[in-house]
Parts: sequence; C-alpha cells; structure tokens
Amino acid sequence: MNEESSLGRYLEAVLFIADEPVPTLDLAVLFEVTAARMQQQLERLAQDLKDAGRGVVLRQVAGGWRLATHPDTAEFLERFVGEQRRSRLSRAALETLAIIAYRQPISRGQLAEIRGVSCDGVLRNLLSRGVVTEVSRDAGPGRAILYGTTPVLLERLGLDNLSDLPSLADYMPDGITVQKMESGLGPGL
Amino acid sequence: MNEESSLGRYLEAVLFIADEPVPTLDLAVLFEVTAARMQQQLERLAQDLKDAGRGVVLRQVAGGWRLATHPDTAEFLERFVGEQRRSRLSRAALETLAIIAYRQPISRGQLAEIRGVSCDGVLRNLLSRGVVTEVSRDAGPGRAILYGTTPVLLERLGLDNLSDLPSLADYMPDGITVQKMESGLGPGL
Amino acid sequence: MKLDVYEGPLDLLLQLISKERVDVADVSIASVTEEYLRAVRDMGEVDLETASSFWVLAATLLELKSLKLLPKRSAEDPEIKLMLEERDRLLHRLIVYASFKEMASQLSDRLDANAGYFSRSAELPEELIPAAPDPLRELTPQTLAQAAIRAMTPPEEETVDLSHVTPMKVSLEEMIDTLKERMRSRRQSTFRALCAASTSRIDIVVSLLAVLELSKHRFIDIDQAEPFAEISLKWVAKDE
Repeated sequence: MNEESSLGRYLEAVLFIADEPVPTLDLAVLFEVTAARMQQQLERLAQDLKDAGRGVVLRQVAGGWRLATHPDTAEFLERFVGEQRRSRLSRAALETLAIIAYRQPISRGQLAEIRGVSCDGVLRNLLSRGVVTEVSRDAGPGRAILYGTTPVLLERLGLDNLSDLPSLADYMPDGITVQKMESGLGPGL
Repeated sequence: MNEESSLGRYLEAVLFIADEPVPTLDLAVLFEVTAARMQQQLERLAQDLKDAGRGVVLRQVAGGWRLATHPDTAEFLERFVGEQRRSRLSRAALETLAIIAYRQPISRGQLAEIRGVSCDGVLRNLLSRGVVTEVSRDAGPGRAILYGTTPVLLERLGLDNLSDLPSLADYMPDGITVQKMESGLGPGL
Repeated sequence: MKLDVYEGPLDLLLQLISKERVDVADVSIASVTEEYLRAVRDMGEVDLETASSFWVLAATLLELKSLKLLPKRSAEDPEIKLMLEERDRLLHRLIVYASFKEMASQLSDRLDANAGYFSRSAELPEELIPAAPDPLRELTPQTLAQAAIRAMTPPEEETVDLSHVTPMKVSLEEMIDTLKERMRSRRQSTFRALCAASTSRIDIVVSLLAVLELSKHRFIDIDQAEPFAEISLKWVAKDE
C-alpha cells in the first residue's frame, strides 16, 4: 500500500470516531504533514467517497471536516431511529444533563472538566431537545456562556422546583465520597 | 446505480449512525428483505471494506453488526483522542470479570467467596466501565444484587456471543499441578 | 521468595504452592504467613476485609499444619476426617480459583487483541432527533441523581485505604528469636504466659506460629490436655 492511500485510511479512521468537525490544521499536526497537503488529502477523500457512491460523505463544515450520512439515505435513517426499541439518552447525555441540573449555572469548560471529555456534541443534543438552555454569562474575562436546565425538564421529571431534586447524599454508594461531592456542589443543593 | 449497491450504501449509513451493534434481523425488517439476504449483504459489505483496505471495518459482535476503525489505525486514534480512552484492567478486575462471565448471575458474596477477598472496589470499576451490570436480585432472604456481563464486554472481546468464550474446563490446572496443590495443603494420610 | 503481585490469600497460597523448589509437603504456614505479612508491610496498608479473609485461611492452614506436628492419628478419627474434608474444600477452592486466574489472562489477551477497534460514540445527528422516540420519557429524578453521582465521582481506585489496620509490631523471625530466648531461660511456660504482653491479635497469631516453628525444629514440646485448655510449652533442645 502506498503512503498516500495509507494516510487516507488513517484519516478516515480519525474522522470516523470524531464527534465534532475536525479543523484541517489539527489533522495536519496529527499526521505531521503541511496544512496544504492535508487539505489536498481531505478533498481527495471527500471526492473518493462521492465517486464511489457511498452512504457516507465527507463535508467541510463550520471550521472543520466531518463525516456524515448521505442526504438521500435520510428516509431509512429516520425509520431506523424511529424503530429503535431501546431509546434512551446516551450515557454521556444523561450524565451531562445530571451535572447541569445539580451544578447550574455551568460553562462548557467546567462540564468538560468534570466529565474528562468535551461535551459539545451532547450539549447541542440537550439544547435541541429543549431541556437545557443558556442562562447567563460568566463574569470572568472569557465571558463564557453558562448553561442551566429549563422548565421543560422539570415538567418531564414531574418536579415543581429544582430544589425538589433528590439530595445526592441519599444516593451515594457506601457514603465514601459524600463530603467530596457535597463540597463541590453549589449552594442550596 | 443498481439495487444491490444502493442497499449497500443505505446499510452503511444506518450502521454509521447506530450507537451499538445492530442485529441482522432488525436490518432485514428495516430494508424489507429476508434475514438470509441481509446476512449475505452484510457479509459482502464487510468484505468490500476489507478488500478496499479501508480505515473502517464491519464486525459481527455482541449479537449484531458494528462499524469500527481498523486496529492498525489505533496509534493515530489514541493520539487524537488523547490516550485516556481505554486504560487496561487490573489483574483483580480481570479475575472478577472472568468469574462474572462464567458464573452470571452472581452476587458480591459469591464473588468474594471464589476470589477469597472482597471484590467491591473492582466491581465498581467494572460497573463504571459498562462491562458489567446489575441483572437481577437473588430470590433468597437478602435479595442480593446479582451481576452479569453486558454487550459492551462482548464488543470489547470481539465476540458475537458469550457462548463463544472457551470452556472453563480448558483452563483447569492439570493433574500434576492439582497433586502438588494437594500435598502442599498438608497431611497425606 | 518474593511474590510481586498479591491478589488475596488464595492467590498467595496458590503462588506459594506452585513455586518450584519449594518442598511442598512442607509449605509451612509460617512461610505463607511470613510472606503475607511482608506483602502487607510492603503495601503499607491493607483493608480490614482482606486482612480477615487471610486470617480465616491462615486458621485453616494452621489446623492442617497441626495434623503434621501432632503424633499420627488414624484417618478414622472423626476430628481428622473433619480436617481432611476441610482440606478438600480448600483444594477445591484453589482449583476453581486457579482456573479463573488462568481465564483472566485469556480475557486480557482477547481485550488487548480487540483494543484497536474504536466505534463511534457520537450523538444522533440533529436532523434525526425529531424522528427518534422521546428518550426522556423514562427519565426520573432518581436516575438523574444517580447519573450525577456517576459523573462526579472520581474514577474508582481499587485499593481501599483504611487506616484502622493493626500495624504489625514484630516479624515472625523476630518472634521466633524472642520466644526461643525466653523459653531457653524459663524451660517451662504456657502459651498464655508467653503472650501476656501481646496487645494485638496479630501478635498472638505470630506468637502461635513461632511456637509451632520452634516445636517443628524440636526446640520445644507442646502439650494441650483438651481443646481450649492451657497450652503447656517445654524446652527440650539440648543447650549448646
């Protein structure tokens, strides 16, 4: 296999697992090639996927490159997701929602710090479902957007008020880290 | 484009957005073809991806089909996601996992009895990795929680089914070792 | 003899027994114990549950060991029969444990061989969200609280640090030396008297092991009239 095509397959693998558009420059750094070479390689991969009439396409979107399903497969995809027997929030989405509920208002950065990974994709999902919203901006220099939960979430949970959320101390396993947890929580919770 | 190849691309799109292995039968229902035809189609797609030397492969794991990156791209992926994605299990965790896999459903007490030490710490680790889960409760008076393995574990092991695991009997110590153990335990009366 | 990885009393026993060049008929409870105590010292800390599960096993081994130290008795003796049953149970546990231990390394190989496959964990594309059944319908305050704890609890450490573990005051070797000197000067004593100064259960157990070792090497004789009676000790070694 020549160097070109092996770079192509590494590229495909990286784009496959990325859950955000990946900037050309990030990829150039990862593969230790120039940005121009990377751009060329990405365009070639996009063209290859298109020419082969594949179900997945590579698109250059806001700030980066992203694999996505071909628009003409939408009908099957909708049927597929509609028929999923097991429809629940992904673990990542559930945990992100839980952190926001208990520690609001909270920024993306703080969320990522608690979960150890970027939560951007999950956050978009929660925002579009209307259970989370932007509530304010951080007073700090970055003026980061802060997120909180919405009345829609309370309604779904059958709660009147955020303070009706169960106390985390009641759910701690073996009471080991209660203190650590409680001290990390905002006032009133 | 002929019918075969268009089914292939729809299939690829569906597998691309699925977040767990999809059973052949679910796909057969979705595309309104027989299960046999679907199986054939899936095997062909897997072969096509392999033959083309692509960065993504199709595997039959945990009772279904799932796209995954080719192992020889792992080096770049680990650099891309920042290593921390998959840390290895400790020996204690592996032993506990082996016992659960073969003796499920099993309680904490039964686990501790077999290993000779409490397994609570490692069990929490296995639960948080999603490879083990609570499956039921014991009918006995204590109603102890019983644990079992998850499809995530099968996927990590690259197995379609738990019954694909080798028989435990194959791992029994041999006669000489057993004799040695026996004499090591004391009086030969 | 040095055991690098210690995963519990069964594991330790298994490792001791399967070491080559150990006279297995003589795997003395002392060496098992001493090895364990050294492992404990090296670890710096061990949780109480692990410690007590070791002592349960040590007690069983002690019993078996005592069979060898005592004059030969008939296999028909009900007490002996009971001990042999005990030994068979322990042997069975060891075999089962050994099988799982072997299987664990097989699982490890399989996990390693498959570690290179990464799957997508990306969220559903936004345009498909309306088509999916509402995933929030099963959400309850409880599941939310549990998820919060899962997300905010730092990754589990597998070794539990409990500080209330009895520190080991003397090693078995030191205890053997001490008791040997004491018995040499006193000539006759009881186990209770020897342990009078012991403040912890571990010290007493170590003393008992030391006494058994001294008896095995014919420094002292042990006599006990009946179970739970006073244990008399007599110095029988020829003084140099």
